[in-house]
Amino acid sequence: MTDTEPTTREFTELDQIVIRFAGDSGDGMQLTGDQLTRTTAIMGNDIATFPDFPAEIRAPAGTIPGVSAFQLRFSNFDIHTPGDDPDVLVAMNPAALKVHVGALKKNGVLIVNTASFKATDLKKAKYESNPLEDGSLDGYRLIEVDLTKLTRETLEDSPLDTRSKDRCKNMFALGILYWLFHRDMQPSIDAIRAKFAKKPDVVDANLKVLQAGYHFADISGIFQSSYKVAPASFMQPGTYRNLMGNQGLCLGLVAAAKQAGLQLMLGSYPITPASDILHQLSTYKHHGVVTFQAEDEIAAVCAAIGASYAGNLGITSTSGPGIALKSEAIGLAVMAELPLVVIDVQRAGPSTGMPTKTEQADLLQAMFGRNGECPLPIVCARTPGDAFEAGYEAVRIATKYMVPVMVLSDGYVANGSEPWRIPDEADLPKIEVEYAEERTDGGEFHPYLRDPETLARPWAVPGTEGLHHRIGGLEKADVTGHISYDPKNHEHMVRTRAEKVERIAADIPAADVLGETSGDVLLIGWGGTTGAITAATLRLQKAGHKVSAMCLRYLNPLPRNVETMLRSFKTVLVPELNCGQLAMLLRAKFLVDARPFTKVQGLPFSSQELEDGVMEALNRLNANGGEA
Amino acid sequence: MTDTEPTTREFTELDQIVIRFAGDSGDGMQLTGDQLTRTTAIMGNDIATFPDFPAEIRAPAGTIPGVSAFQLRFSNFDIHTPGDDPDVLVAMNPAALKVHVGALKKNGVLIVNTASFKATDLKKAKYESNPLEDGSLDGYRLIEVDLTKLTRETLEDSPLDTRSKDRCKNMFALGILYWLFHRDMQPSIDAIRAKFAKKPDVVDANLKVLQAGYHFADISGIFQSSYKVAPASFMQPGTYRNLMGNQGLCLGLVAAAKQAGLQLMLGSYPITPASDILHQLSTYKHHGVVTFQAEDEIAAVCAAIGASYAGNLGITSTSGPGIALKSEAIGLAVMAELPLVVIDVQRAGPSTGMPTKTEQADLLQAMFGRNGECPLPIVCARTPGDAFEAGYEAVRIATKYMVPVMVLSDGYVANGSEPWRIPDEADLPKIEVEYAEERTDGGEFHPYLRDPETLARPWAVPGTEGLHHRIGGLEKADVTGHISYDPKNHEHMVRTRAEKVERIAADIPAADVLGETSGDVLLIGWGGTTGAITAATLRLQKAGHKVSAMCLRYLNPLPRNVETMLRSFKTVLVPELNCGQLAMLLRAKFLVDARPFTKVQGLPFSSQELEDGVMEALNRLNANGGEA
Amino acid sequence: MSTAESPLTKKDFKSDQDVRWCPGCGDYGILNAVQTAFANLGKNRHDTVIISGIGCSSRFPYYMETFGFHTIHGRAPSVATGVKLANPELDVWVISGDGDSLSIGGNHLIHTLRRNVGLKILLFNNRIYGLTKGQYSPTSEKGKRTKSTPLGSIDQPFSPISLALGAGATWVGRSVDIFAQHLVSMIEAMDAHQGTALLEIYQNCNIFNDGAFQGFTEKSVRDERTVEMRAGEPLLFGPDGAKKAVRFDAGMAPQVVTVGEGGVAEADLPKWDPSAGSPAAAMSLATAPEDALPVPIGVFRDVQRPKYEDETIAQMQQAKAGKQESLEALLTGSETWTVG
Amino acid sequence: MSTAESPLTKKDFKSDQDVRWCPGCGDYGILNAVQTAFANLGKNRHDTVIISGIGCSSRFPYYMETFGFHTIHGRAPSVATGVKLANPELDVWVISGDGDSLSIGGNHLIHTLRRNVGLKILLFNNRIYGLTKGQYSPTSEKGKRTKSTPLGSIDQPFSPISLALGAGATWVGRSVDIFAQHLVSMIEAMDAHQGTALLEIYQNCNIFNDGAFQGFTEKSVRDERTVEMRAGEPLLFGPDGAKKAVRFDAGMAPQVVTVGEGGVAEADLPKWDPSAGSPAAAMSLATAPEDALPVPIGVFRDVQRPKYEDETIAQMQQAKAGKQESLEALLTGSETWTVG
Ligand SMILES: Cc1ncc(C[n+]2csc(CCOP(=O)(O)OP(=O)(O)O)c2C)c(N)n1
Ligand SMILES: Cc1ncc(C[n+]2csc(CCOP(=O)(O)OP(=O)(O)O)c2C)c(N)n1
Ligand code: SF4
Ligand code: SF4
Ligand SMILES: [Mg+2]
Ligand SMILES: [Mg+2]
Repeated sequence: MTDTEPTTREFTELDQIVIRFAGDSGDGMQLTGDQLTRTTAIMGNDIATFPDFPAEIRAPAGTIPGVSAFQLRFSNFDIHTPGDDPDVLVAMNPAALKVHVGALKKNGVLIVNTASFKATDLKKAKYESNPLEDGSLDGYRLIEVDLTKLTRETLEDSPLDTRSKDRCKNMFALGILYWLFHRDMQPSIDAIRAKFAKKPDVVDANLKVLQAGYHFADISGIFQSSYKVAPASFMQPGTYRNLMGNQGLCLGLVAAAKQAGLQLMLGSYPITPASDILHQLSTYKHHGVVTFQAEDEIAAVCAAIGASYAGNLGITSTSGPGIALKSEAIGLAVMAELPLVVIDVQRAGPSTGMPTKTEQADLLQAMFGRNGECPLPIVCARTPGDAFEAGYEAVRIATKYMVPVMVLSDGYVANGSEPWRIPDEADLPKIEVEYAEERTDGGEFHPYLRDPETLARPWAVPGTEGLHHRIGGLEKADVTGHISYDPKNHEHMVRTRAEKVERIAADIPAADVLGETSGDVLLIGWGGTTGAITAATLRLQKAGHKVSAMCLRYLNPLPRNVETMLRSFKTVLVPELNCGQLAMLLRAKFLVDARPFTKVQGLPFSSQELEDGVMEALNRLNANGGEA
Repeated sequence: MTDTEPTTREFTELDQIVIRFAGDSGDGMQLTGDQLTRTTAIMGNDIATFPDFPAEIRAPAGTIPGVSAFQLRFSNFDIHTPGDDPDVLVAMNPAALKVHVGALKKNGVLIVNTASFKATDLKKAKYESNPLEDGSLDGYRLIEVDLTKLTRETLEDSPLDTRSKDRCKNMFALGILYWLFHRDMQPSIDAIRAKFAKKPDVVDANLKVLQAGYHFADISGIFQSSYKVAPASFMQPGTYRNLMGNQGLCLGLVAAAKQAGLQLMLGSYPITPASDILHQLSTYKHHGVVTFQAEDEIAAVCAAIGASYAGNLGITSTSGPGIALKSEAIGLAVMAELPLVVIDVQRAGPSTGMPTKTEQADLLQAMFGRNGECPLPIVCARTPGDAFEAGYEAVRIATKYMVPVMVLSDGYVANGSEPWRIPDEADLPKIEVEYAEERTDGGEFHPYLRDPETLARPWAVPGTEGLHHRIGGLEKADVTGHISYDPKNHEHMVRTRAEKVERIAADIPAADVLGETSGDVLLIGWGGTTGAITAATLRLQKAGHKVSAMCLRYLNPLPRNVETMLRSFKTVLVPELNCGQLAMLLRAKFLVDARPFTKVQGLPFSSQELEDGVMEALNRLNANGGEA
Repeated sequence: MSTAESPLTKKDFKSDQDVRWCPGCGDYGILNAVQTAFANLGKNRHDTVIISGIGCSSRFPYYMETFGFHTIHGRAPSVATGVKLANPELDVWVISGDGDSLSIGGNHLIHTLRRNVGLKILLFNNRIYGLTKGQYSPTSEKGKRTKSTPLGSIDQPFSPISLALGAGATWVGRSVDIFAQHLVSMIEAMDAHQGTALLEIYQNCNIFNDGAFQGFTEKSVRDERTVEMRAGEPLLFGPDGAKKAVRFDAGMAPQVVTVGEGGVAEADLPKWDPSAGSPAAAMSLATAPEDALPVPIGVFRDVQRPKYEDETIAQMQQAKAGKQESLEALLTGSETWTVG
Repeated sequence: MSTAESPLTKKDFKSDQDVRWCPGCGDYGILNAVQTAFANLGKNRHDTVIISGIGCSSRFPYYMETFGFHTIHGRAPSVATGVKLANPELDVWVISGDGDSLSIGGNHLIHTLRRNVGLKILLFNNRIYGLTKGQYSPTSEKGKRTKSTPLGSIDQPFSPISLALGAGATWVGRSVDIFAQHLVSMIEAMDAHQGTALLEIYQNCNIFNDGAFQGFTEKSVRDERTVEMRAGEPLLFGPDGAKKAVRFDAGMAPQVVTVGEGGVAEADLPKWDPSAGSPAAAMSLATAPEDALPVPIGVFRDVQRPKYEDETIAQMQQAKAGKQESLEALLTGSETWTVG
């Protein structure tokens, strides 16, 4: 605890709080949110975050398109989403206010920086009148603070120039919140010290302003009460850290590679929201990770294929447009039967779409976006922490079955964060990789002689004596691997490649079921909607409805319990951030009337939207006398 | 008639004949087949051909992988496939014999070139003993001719070198067949004269050998009888030509562009089996066709998009691997809502696969192989002649709805041929294209203001005063076309782009139904399997079975009568040269148990295979007391 | 190309869209220069088409009151080639970044250059990926630490100029975002060229690669550290009066000499010839080490070759002149038969 | 690289697969030269990896008794780069055609060259697309009539050498399929190079582009029409005794002179220096018109730069030396808290 902890303070005890910061791209909202998140995580609350980036290009300061936001929800119980509507909104300028005030809960706390409510500011946000004065904010607990002025005053003696000083104003707001929610400032203080280690003036300024904000809140009496949220008690014992999705994926990949004894080689080309995977893995060189920023996505995946061919674990990461470009080469990996992990951090499409927004519309591309019959296993990341396991599993499957594996993540999972119980190294599943052994008998080596159980071919790495052989993208005879145009062999190989993928179904767990295994409504989803589906289902169950949920991590092949579950509910709803892609697969495969429940807005579901959807389905059921 | 017509000749009258030529890639089998086809077409028979190319690289002479074959079926009645098993097989060497003799009908005529049955030749074909001597050909009417020797003798006085002389031996075989089947030699004589116009020695040699073959057959008495097939009588009155699939597609595109008053611009990159589209269109410069051989598939489709943007009809042609590469750019065309025709002449995949073999495994790639929700209309070519209409329709839809249209053809349709009734220009459907008009009022132009009926946006061509505007791959606000990250707008635009494609269903004909509109078994197929499905269905109907067929030209959206038909049969079988792609779409959309009936061998269905499949289904039905 | 009623001013080329680059970004200066040059050149709005790929720079078309197409990453030259082939009359400009045109789009760029399509390409070289927030690019210097190279880049950068020369470019130039007048003059010069003209523009990304070019573009060092190539003139440079010059040694490498020293007379200096028979001298300048020699700006190469679109059209005209064929005749082909 | 017990012979590098090129194809000679050179160089089979794209030439790996990967069209350099990054010890050769590496694969080629990955690239240039049966390629001469250019090509061809120089290649050479000895010597020379070595091999496609190089490779004209570049020697050529030479004029363009005529003494001729500071002279030769000057064969350029894979590994080693971290520590990160 720091010296800023006041001796006494009125407080209200709460179960949870949802805070949203909104400001200009340049206002440091993501950074501020990140600080509060770390602190809160370390204090033992359950957390969930949702950073909402503006378009990837800078908008003019103060305008609507330039608004950047960050939402944090923390609690003393198990939460699954960053919450729908915030209790507290910090609006750094009129544009931020305009975009976000609609979401603020009735009677919620609204902190605004009055310094940026001048006429020109209002005009940039296209406000006709000043909302601070026209009564339009009457339903909220409005706290007006001139952050800019207070910050400048605090930094009167600082050697920084005015622009740099003004940049510290987000720290003032943070200080206020730290007081308001009884947060420990030490982690942030440490973080700021580390971050600006080479610029002591900046460190000083930030810390001064942070503490000034804290004292201001303490002394000014602008708040009637402060709030406390006790640490979460439900959490499994263990050591926790805060984890973002892209980070989780990277750790999963590295952990799996280490367990398998493989060098990891990433071939990648930057693209939002996948770039952080490249960034992160490039800081792991000391773990024997090789990263290669290629000239384009095609070179990136091809280099990864080359690395896998040479005995590394080849990985390639991108977003939807990059997958489109890589699809021909992925076909080569399917044909060559090489292990490969292909990561698609989905964003809103089609085409360039809305690069900073989330979506789940690449599932069918992942399934079918290649020429010919070209099946591959698909896993997805459901939450930031689950991304670790998705990455880990992808490596396990790719190396065991000698097959490229697609990992679907999305912008929401990738940039969101949650507390993650650090696994014990010993608890990580074993991954046993064996290269084909050298042979000196001079006999012909058979690169397509398969393991009878997995149908995997041997991983015959160049440099191994006696294993020289030729492979490629032409159809090849089974066993020998020679080029073959034989009709029956082609049919055999096409079916064998499909069968190899199908057999993985026996090697993955049944999908987790939330609730009873039969009932009125089954919600079946995948990937980033898991949090919202879980939250909605729990609430509906509490309200006594016969609703269960199943959130898939394995999309191809599907877990073995999917079919029974689909047939055990009167209505099956498939919530997806697309036009109904998983629903289509389920309908085709099982001839079950799985109904798409979709949203395509570049935004995650709120759990309320899902609850409403289920209630509608229940009402329909009731109206029909219990029949779907 | 030429002077070679003998005065009297024994003959047998037949309804149809199936002839297969097989030889080394260098033996000119495709050329020989082509000559016989043209002649036969001109003589008024119905015809269907199936060229079966070897792997696209030259195999060593005389080996199995180097065998090239060509099948021609001609008849006096309406035929739909090149036939399953040939009546006559011409085998130029042991390898050709080995590969094809199995298909020859019992008691069929087998003509072999004895010159190439030396010990070394047999070894290359991996024959243990000489089939001409070991009795293994006893079930056939074996005709042994030393084509090489006879050809050399014929050309004793020719100034050509021996290699060039030997190349003429296929003409000797052709001459024999011309006698055997009472074909007129004049068209071939003319064709040879035209083809080698600049090499009079070659013309002389070829014609001499052709006639020598004819006389040899006439005089040698190697045949007990000759055969006559009367001209087809069922054919609709009109002027006919022989048409190959790639050619038909090109003519359809050019005809449509001319009807629409548009310049056609093809951006393409060579790839088997689509290259001939590039070749053919590049000979149409005098029709105002621009062809651009780009550095790769991506540049090819992008140039076509640029051309469409500038007011041309942009077209791009490729095969499956090229579609994979183009998928990102096709997404741009969907987003920019520009007309474009994308042609996929499918070949056996995945990856490089078997480039010279046919397959239908790109349907799902065409539907879903792009990032995000990115729907587009799909039409397919069912027969060589139908390719004309597929091309024509693609242009009509693309320009009317401002949307990229995918045309699926395949190697079988592309290289096959059939008689085609030349349409009257006046009978071609009108295609009315209007560019947005110039405006001088200085007002803002709205590039996404839609036609209320088609939902098409205006085609606003650069160079038109007052229409300057900006478009691109980012999500855009409806009407204005400005960049928009608004969640509701995104949902609206995603749904609108889908709706635009859906509305086309009202603008295409109901699918043709072959047979009754209800019954026991419905065969529903698409593209190149149409011939085999039609033939099998007609035979089954003749045999009294309640079988109907529906062969789709429009795959997205589906014609309006598909659903009713699916629901009106006890069993629905979906024959496809893939693992069940159309079946998947039908199942998902209609929740009907449409059963895949698939073959993935790089070969078309024989109608017998389909008949067998249907009979099995019918037997199952009967066993179940008439219930599916 | 039809002409507008009254000549347009620079302002007439500004669109109503808010310009969304970071304050201080070099892109503003380039936008300004283009608008100025377009007004100077008497262009109109409806015949002008600006085509870009993806990147900060590639947002350019939105800010120009002309036709604009913001395409996909790296493919602008291909789309633009299609536009030119469809309508050679249009005045087509391509806007691209160092990542867009040299990384993912490198192939399209070099093929466009060899074909000599009548496109004007502005390559905004900030030696960084701006839009994706700061990874190194194919022009980033070795050792550069970026988000994707935390231990420093190990890639040898391209010289866009040398690459273009190697591809057979007919017009290649270089300018700098803050050399406003020079930049406008280069844009005007490339406009006059028949065929592909590639202008590399050093552009400061003050967020992710601030000061990348400051070592030779800052006022105080500019005269000492840059040399302007002017056709027919020796390669003189140096702050007022200090008559330094670049010439070539026996190995064809550039070297700096001082006029009047060591027997170097101005008259003996080679005159710069961007239209020389061989691109060797341009290549020599393009590959000179940036830190050891003054950085050349101006026109490296300017030679004549037929434009691709002209040859396309000429071939079509010739074909049309050689063969008139009705649609009916085309559909009919050469061998037919009649039934009924 | 481990060494084989006994040195392998040329025959040991022949695989048991039937060679499937057209009889008379230039590819046979190249296959032969590679097998000869590999035996001469004492290579073994299991450390040797041959990676190709798609084309007639790209079937090459099947005929070599080594590791081989026949990848997809244009991408062989990228796959090969991955192999090298995964295991720098492997001896990696890339086989490609003019279409494969200059058309669809142009970008990967130039990026590989600039990075200087330790790959040996054999570019079979037959100035045509062989496998797809005869369309023009990026090296086909203007005016060429092919299946896709029935009225003649209008594209200016690339010089692969000049393109490579523009991309910053460290070793660039040229040989001819039928110059057996020269070809073997070039393959041996490039093997010794540290970094990317690109050898352009003129290869006759006797089916679709027969005689493409006959104008300067046929025995009768060979001496008159080619000039061999030898390091440290003047560029002499000409049939026995006719001492002609290539030197450079004031504009750096190559010109032909006769030694002893017009005051040209052999001693005054410039000595060829493939390792010169500037690539300008190599560029000058690479862009000289083929019909007006003798065609240069041999090594255009040979300079030293660190290999990409070495730098990658060095960086990794340095990182490892600088920071040891257990997997547990990595997973744990810097900020944790404990529950329970
Ligand atoms: C296919 C594809 N890959 C990657 C991206 C992500 N991306 C957008 S712009 C860019 C590079 C930008 O760098 P540059 O071209 O130098 O432009 P700048 O932003 O620096 O102006 C990248 C990698 C994309 N949009 N599309
Ligand atoms: C993605 C893709 N596009 C096109 C092709 C078709 N294709 C195969 S090889 C080739 C060009 C061959 O020319 P080149 O590289 O010069 O090799 P060559 O056959 O002349 O040796 C083409 C266009 C393909 N296989 N894959
Ligand atoms: S990131 Fe750099 S290049 Fe992009 S707008 Fe900002 S300053 Fe300009
Ligand atoms: S087509 Fe040409 S390059 Fe290909 S194998 Fe035949 S001769 Fe050689
Ligand atoms: Mg850049
Ligand atoms: Mg070639």
